[in-house]
Formats: sequence, structure tokens, C-alpha cells
Amino acid sequence: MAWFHKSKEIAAKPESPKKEDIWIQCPSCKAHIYKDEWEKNLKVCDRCHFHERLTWKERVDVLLDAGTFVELNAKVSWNDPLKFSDSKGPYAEKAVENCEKTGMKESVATGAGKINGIKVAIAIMDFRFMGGSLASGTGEKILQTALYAIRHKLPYIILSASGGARMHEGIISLMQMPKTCAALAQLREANLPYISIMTDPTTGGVSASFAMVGDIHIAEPRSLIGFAGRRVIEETIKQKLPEDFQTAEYLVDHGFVDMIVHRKDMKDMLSKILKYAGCR
Amino acid sequence: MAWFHKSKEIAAKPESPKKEDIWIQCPSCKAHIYKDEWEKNLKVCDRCHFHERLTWKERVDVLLDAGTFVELNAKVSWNDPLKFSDSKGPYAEKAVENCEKTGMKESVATGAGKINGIKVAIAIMDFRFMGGSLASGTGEKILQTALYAIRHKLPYIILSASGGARMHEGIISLMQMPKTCAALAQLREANLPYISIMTDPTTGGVSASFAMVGDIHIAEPRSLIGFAGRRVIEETIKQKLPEDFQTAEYLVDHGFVDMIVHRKDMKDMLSKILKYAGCR
Amino acid sequence: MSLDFEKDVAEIESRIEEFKAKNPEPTGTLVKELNRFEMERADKLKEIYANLTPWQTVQVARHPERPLIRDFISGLCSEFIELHGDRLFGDDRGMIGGFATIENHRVMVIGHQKGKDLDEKIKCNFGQACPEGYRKALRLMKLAEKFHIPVVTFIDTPGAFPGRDAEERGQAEAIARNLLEMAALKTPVIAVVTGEGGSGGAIGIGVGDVVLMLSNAVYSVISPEGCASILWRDGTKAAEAANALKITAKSLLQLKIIDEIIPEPVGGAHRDFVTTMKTTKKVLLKHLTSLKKVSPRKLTSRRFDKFAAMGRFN
Amino acid sequence: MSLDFEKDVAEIESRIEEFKAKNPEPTGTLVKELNRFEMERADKLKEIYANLTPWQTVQVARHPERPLIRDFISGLCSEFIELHGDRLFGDDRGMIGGFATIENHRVMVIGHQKGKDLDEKIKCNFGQACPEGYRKALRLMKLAEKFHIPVVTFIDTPGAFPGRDAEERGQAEAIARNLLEMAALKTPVIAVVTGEGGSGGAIGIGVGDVVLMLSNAVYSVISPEGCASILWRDGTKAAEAANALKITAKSLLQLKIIDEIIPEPVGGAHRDFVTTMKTTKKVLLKHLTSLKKVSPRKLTSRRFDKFAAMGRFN
Ligand SMILES: [Zn+2]
Ligand SMILES: [Zn+2]
Repeated sequence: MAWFHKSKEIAAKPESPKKEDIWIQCPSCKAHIYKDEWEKNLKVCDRCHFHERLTWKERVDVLLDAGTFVELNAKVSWNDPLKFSDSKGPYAEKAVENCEKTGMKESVATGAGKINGIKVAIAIMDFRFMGGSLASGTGEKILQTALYAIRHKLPYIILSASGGARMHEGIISLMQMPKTCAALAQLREANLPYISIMTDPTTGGVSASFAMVGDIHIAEPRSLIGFAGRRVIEETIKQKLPEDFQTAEYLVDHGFVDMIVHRKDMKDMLSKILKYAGCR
Repeated sequence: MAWFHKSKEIAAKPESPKKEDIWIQCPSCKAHIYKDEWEKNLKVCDRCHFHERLTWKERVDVLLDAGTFVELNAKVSWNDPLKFSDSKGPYAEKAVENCEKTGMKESVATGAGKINGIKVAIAIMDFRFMGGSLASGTGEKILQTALYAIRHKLPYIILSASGGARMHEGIISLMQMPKTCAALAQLREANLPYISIMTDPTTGGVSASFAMVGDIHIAEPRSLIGFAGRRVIEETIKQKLPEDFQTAEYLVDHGFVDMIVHRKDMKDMLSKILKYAGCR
Repeated sequence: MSLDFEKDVAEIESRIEEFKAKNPEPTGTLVKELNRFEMERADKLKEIYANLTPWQTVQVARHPERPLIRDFISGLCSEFIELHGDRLFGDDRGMIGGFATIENHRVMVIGHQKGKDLDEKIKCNFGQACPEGYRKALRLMKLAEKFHIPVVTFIDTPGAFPGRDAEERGQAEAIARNLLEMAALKTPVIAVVTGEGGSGGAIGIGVGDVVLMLSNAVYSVISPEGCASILWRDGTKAAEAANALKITAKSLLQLKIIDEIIPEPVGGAHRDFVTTMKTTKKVLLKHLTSLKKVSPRKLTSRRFDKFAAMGRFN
Repeated sequence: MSLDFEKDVAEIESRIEEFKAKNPEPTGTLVKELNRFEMERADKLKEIYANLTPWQTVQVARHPERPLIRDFISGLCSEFIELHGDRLFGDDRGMIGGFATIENHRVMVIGHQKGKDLDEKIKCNFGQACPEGYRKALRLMKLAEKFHIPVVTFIDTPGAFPGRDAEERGQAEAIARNLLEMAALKTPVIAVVTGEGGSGGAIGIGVGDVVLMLSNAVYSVISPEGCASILWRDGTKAAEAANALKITAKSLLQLKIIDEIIPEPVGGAHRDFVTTMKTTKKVLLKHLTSLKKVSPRKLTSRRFDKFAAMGRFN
């Protein structure tokens, strides 16, 4: 499976490797892992099965047949409809910083590509862009990709990775919930399959909209998935929550996720499922 | 409201009234109630709101405009497909006894009539006929009445009163569950309203088929409604069940009944609801 | 109960009370003086309410005496037949609904119920609905669709209930499902934000062909306090957050999130239920009449276009 | 494990064991003798199984080593992708399902899971599904309908779980809903009664265009024990009740409740999984191929006619 070739090419020629260049520490179990091994494992810890968050480009590399991805709606960018400012300054500044940091214009990349030869429309959220928050540009890209899927009779796959709605766009960001779901209603009307993949984290307004209305719900192991935040709930019920609360595994037990799929198996699983959905 | 006129006429001329002819004892709270009052109250105890089971003819009198009821499928009768016998003798004998006792041929009476001027198709179960059990004749009449409703574009009302499937017809009685539900699927396909009225008792195979798939679920106060029997459940969970378990009120709390309606208000409530359903 | 920014009015009111106590049966100039007081009070109230800040509007929207859904139902409807339950798990008291008649319109009314007294408030989680509430709402909407009657929702919630059980039973799924199904619903939907339009808990019944809002209601992606504590790292900066979030009816009309503002009487809906109901009814009837004429296919297609356009700036 | 009516076979078997112990490496006449023993055993088994009473059939249908749904899945399907959850409350281990491939047919497999060892049995309530099991089944059926693939259900349950929680979460509603939705499902449905077809819990996933039954499976409105204790007022009269209830495949074929019997190997499915799977697969493939040719509209109309005719004698 093609994997991170671009990033690896860049990282391949270190001048004089320091310790930190050779190994990394698993953010979850703190085990030390050789960087090569970590990358080969698709940034999954083989001790604790922790799945590190990926950039949208890494996702493309893991999921799509090499060279098949075509980006769509690339011009759609963040907006500042409220001219929002908080104590740390204007939202616009923060957004620009995020663009520079990530090379993205919004928290999601959308496009079309092939999964083991099957053509799909796909939206991939990227947590690096303002915590993968759902804002007007995000919603618009997700909607436009649904319409693209309908026009081309393609299955739609959305990978969620989001802390929820982006407050900086106020009510406009809230309205991306009905907006994206309205697009998915059209997709359903066209009888096209929709697979929702929940990665760490899929919470707030994203969990309560497009992520939760898939024909099939797949989650990466140990991903955080939920509506309200753990702290808010603990304050509400005045009780500690169990350790595994709102994990992907917990959601399977409670009936909201069809299956947990390890990153290395995701692509093949998707193509298998798509065949049951009649996609070729 | 016209009420039990026929039975009252007969009961009106007692030769020399004994005590038992003047008062009855409420089967639930054991209060003594004058028979006239009891009848005037539609066999409802005004102390504890216990709703006594009614015969199908009494139901017709309470619910339908006087003189509007036309019986349908009157020729459909009980069957003995298994030539069933138990320790008390042949099912056929028992069935004949029940026919003689009730003047019915099966546990349900079906027909058409008017509710405050609105024409409806209606099926009324009668607990006297073998505990209102669901058997082939019952299912056939309920199905035929659904088809009648479809042909005449009428709303359908079923009053359930049943202990469940009739064992004496074995698997045939079980098959009346999918059979009646298949008829109601056709009714739904025709976009016609279906109101299910659950009276005491609505249990077993009747609760797990036509009684539970109404557009609107109405129950008489304190009716027993449930799938498994209390004793079976207590044996399974090795615990006593709460007093109000499987009462109509309990089912409202658990989301399965829209409203509890007192017998005296049932007719008007039905006509009100039917108007929302577009019936004239 | 008087709000803190109403203290000038409260002062005049206490002067009036004092005056009345001193002059139990005023005549002549005393009557004139009383009238002057009353007018002064009315002017002050008008002045204050004409210039409410967003944060002050939040106070009005949350006013303990503000009309709740049961007040709207009894004020607007000649008949209400409550329907209970989601047919799956329970009957959420925090979300009520049923058949109702507004003048000559038969409709399905659905909305959050905050509760009047403490007992009731606890029973309905202070208007924070649970998954079974959203699923009950959906069941009633599908019933309305089958019966060809319009849906009218009343939105008044601090947000969906953030409890452990609510999470476990799929708060996210329930809201998401409603958003999708409401978009596809083949019957008119009118949503009225009457008090607090709290985030996902509000939009969960808010996908309307027409979205109305009482003039002192608020509608927001997050509570001002919540936003302040996250973005300002200081919960007391709620007023600033309220300002930044653009949560008032006026701002939302400009942003094309709502379609029309239902003006409240001077001093807020809680000061005059009768006028509030009269105005609300008039606006509702106008839209009910006009939506009745639209075909189901056109309705859903227009509804899609409406929400698709939200946050489209390119 | 040998059943009580198999004691003649068991006796021969112990003789064979004894013989083998005495003659670890038989030659000549000893081999012939052993062969004779084996044939005697086979004949006896054949004789017994050719004349099983209904109550004996119940014992076979409930045999602890009888193949369960996971055995059928691994025996029939080259691929199985399990799907979990009802999207409402939970994931019932007593009802499993998912995408599966049988030769060249992609299908949705759904069925009761009784569990092999005690741990698993407890987790899945000994195959007694809860409302969330029936709702998961329905969700998967609707998914199959959307994806245009047939549904194959495997029925093997003593009945729906009669627990307090199951009642509270609507066991009756869940089964009833399935009956209605299955009747309307626009994709082929094949139901296979593999073991115990226990009442409402069985029919809750049993509304098939084709209903198949293994030759030693049973299907009944009530367990023979339950029937005996009610109608005979004596739970030990189960054999009589089993007789009266007509619960065997042969009787049900005569009554036109099932469409075809899948013959089990001599001595029952538990004695020979391989043959059982081979036969089952052959029958399934025949019906899958034939149902594929029927239009959805015709399918549902035929399905209606089929169930409407059950118990119509006039
Ligand atoms: Zn680790
Ligand atoms: Zn009483």
C-alpha cells in the first residue's frame, strides 16, 4: 500500500539524525517506537493500537489508489461572516495562520478518487485546521461533493475529524449541520450509498449531523466519538464517567457504529462494502 | 350517547329484584356500585377508573353512531386446521361452546360504521371468545377489513382485547401476526390512517403484531398491555415486577402509547383525530 | 421579576406603588400625576427595550416568566391533542407535541418544554431534550407528513441534554437523523424560536421552510457563557461573546438565517402574553396560508435551497 | 452428547469402542466384524431418525452441538462482514447480521445467535433477542433493500427475551414493526428455520418470500412445555403437546407454512456439519437465483398473497 511517499521522501535525507529523528513516543501508551516503524504502521502504535490523527493528504495516501485523487471545490475557503474577534484577536488572523500552517483553506478537503478501482466521492476532514471545526466553507464543500456524487452517481465517503462547530462563525456554523444533512438527504433520494468514517475525534456538531447518518458507520479504534464533552457531562451528572466512555468501542456496544476497522484494513474494507452497495 | 340500549331494555323489567340485580362490586377496587350507575358509566368504576371489558356489541354502541354499523366478513368462522385436542378434549368442542356463549363465530367482529359522521372500517375483538385469542378466522377478518378500508378509502380502527395467539391452531395462529401486519402494510401503502385502540388485555401475539403498528395508539385506562406474561418475566429475572408494570400508563411513560382515553371520551377523541387525518 | 438593566423602570414602579399607597383613591391632579408616572414608566421601558444589548436580550429570552410552549399552545390553538412517546424508549417531557388547531388550520405542534415550577422543570430537564425527545418529534413529523398537515415547532432550549444516558442513547444520532429527515419532509414546516435557541438542541427541530423568531429571542451555536469560557477563557465575558456571536433576531435576519421577526410588546413577551399571542398568531397564519399552496416537491426543493445557501459566500 | 431415544445407537457405539480397544489394529475377519458393527450403527440411526416423534425432533432441534448461525455463515459464505447496532440503543449479541457472499450471491445475512460456550450464551441471552436485536435486524434489512441485495435470515431461538427491560423497550413493538416492514420490503427475503423456531421471536425475522426449514428443525407458536403447562396443566405432557401442535418440518410443509425442507444427514445436522452445509447451500442458491429474477413490486405482492393465504379455509 502506498504510504506517505511524499512526506517520507522529504524526511528521507536527514543531515545528521538526532535521537528525536529516530524514534518517537506513542502519545497514548508512551512506548518508544522507531520512527520508520511508526510510519510503516501508518502512525498506529502496535503496542496499544492508538491511531494517530492524520493529515488529509496522508488519508488520501492510505485510502485511495495512487494518483487517482482529484481535488474538488479547492477554491472554497474559510469566511468571516460575523467579523468575529475574541480575546486573542480577530478570527480572520487565526484563520490565515491555519491556512499557512496546513496549506488548506478550510477544515476539509474534498474530491474524487478510486478505492481498489471503485470510483468514489470523498470528503476528508483535517483536525489541524482549527480543530477540524465545522464552518461555512466546510459545510459548503461537503454539500458540493454530495451534489457531485449525485451528478456522477458515485458513492460518498466522509472521514470526520472534528471538535464540532466553529464558534467564530456563530449561527452560520450551526446551520452547516442542517445544510450538510440536507445534501445527504438528496444523496439518499438518489439512492446512493454513504459511508461515514469516524476518526479521532468526531464530536459536537459533526457527530450530530453528517457523521451519524451514514448507511454504514466505521470508526478507527479508540476514536473519541460523542455529542457533549466529557467535562460538561460530568458537571451535569456530578459523576465520573467510565474510562471508555465515548470511545469507538463504546459506540459499537451502544449501537451507533457498525464496525471498528484498523487503519491498515480500511481501504480493503471500504472496497468490500462498496461492492455490496453495487458499486463497480 | 347511545349506550347498551338493547341489553338495558332486556334488563329493564326484573320480576323481583334481588340484591345482586341492584348493585355490583367493582372487580378492581371492590367498591359497591349501583348497577344503573355502572351501566350509565359504560361499565367504568367512577372510584378507581377500572374499565370493565366490553362485548363487541357494547363497543359498537359506545363508539359508532346509532344504526350505522354494518357487519362484514360475518361468515368467517373459527377453523381447526390441526384437529387439535388437549386434556380437556377437542378444540372443536370448545370453539362451538364459545360460539354458543357469545353468539360470535370468531374472536373479532368486523365491519364499517360512522363515528360522529365519519365513515370508518373497524375491527373489534371480544375477550369472551376464547380470551380474544388470535386465530386464523381472527386474522382473516382483520385482513379482509383492511382490504375493505383500502377499497373504500376509509380509515381503519382496531380495538384489541386479547391474551395472544390461540395455541389450538398452532403455527397457523402464529402466522396471523405477519398476515395482519402485511394487510396493514398495504393500508399504509394506500396512505390510509390506522388507529389502534388497546383495551384490557392486549398481550402476546396481538401486542406484537397489529396492535403496535398504529399511526396513533390509544389505550383505555389501566389496561394490561405487554408481550410476555408477568409470571414468565418474574421467573426470568428472578425479581418481582412493579405493580404498574405493563399498564397502559406505564406504556405511555415508555413511549408506546400516545394517550390514555376514558371510555366516555373515546368516540369524540376518535372523531377529532380522524379530522386531523383528513377524514370527513 | 425585574432584570438588572430594568432598574430605572423598577424605580418608577416603586414610586407608583408608593404613590398609590399614599393616595388609595386619587382624584383631580393626583390622577394626572399618576398618569404621568405611568407614561414615564412606559417611555423608560420603551427606551430600554429599543436599545437592548445582545446580552440583555439573552436575559429577556431566559426570563422566568417568559411564555413557554404550553402558553403558546393555549394562546394560539383552539384545540390541542397531545401525543406521547417515541415508540422506542420513552416519552420525553422536555419535548412535547400533538395535533393542534390554529384558527382554521390543523397542524402538528412540536416543541421544547422548559417547565413552569421546579417539579416540572426537573421532569423536563429544564427544556433540554433527550434522544427520545428528538425521536418523538420525528415520529410526529412523519405522522404530520402522512396526514398532510403542516408542522409548527416552538424552539426554546438551552441545548440538548448533556447527560450520560442521553449520550449512550445517541443524542448525536437523534439530532442528526432529524436534520436529514426534516430536510426531506413532504409537508410544510414552520419553526418559531420563542426563547432560547440553544445550538444543536434547537436546530434538531428547526429545519423550517420558514423560520420565525420573537424579537427578544436568541439563537446561537453556543451559549455566550460557554463561548466566553472557551474563547475568552473567562466565563464572565459572556456579554462580549453575546455581542460577537450575533445571536439576536435582528442580526439573524440580516444573516438570512431567519425569515421574519415577530415583534414582542414593549417590555418583552413576559409582560404581555395576550399581545404576544395575537402577533404570533397573525404571523403564523400568514405563513400557514401561503405554504399551503406549495406542492410537497417544491417545498422540499425550496427548503434544500434555503439551507444550502446558508454560509455560501463565494 | 447422545439423546435418550438414541440409546440403541449409543450401545452399539460403546460396543465398537470396546471392540477397538481390544483390537487396536484389526485385520481379516476382525475388520469385517467392525464394518458390520458400523453398518449396524448406521442402520439403527437411520431407523431412529426416520421415525422421530415431534418431541424427539424438538430434542434434536435443541441439540447442544447443532450448528448455530456462525457455523452456517462459515459453512456457506466465502465472506462475512458483520454489522453492529440498531442505531438507537444497543448492539444485541443475540441477533447478528452483516454482508455475506454465498458463491456468487451478495446477500445480507441476519439471524439469532444462541452462543457456543456458557459465556457467549449468557451474552446473547441463549438466542432470545431483545428489541434492539429486532431493530438491528430491521436496519440491516432496510440497508439490504437500499443496496438491492437479498436478505437471508437464520431462525434459531427459544423465543424473544421475556425480560423486564425487553418489555420496557418495546419487545412487542419491535417484533410488530418488523412484521409490517418485512411485508413491504422491496428485496428478496429467504428465511431458514435451522433449529428452534420459537414463536414471535422467530417470525420477527421470518417473513420470507421463501421459508425453508431443516428437516429436524421445529417451528411453533409456543414451546411444547409451555403449551402443556397451559392446556394440559402439566408441563410433563410436552410430548403430547408437541404432537398436537404440528411443529415438524413435514407437518409445516403440508400446512403450507414452509416452502421446502432441507434434508439433514442421517442422525441430524449436528452429526455432519459438512453435508448439512452442502445441502443447505444448494437449496439456498436455487432460491436466490430464482428470486433474483422477480421484480420488487411483484415480490412484495407475492409475499402478501403468500401470508394472506395462511389460515384461509373458507
Ligand atoms: Zn501506544
Ligand atoms: Zn373500582
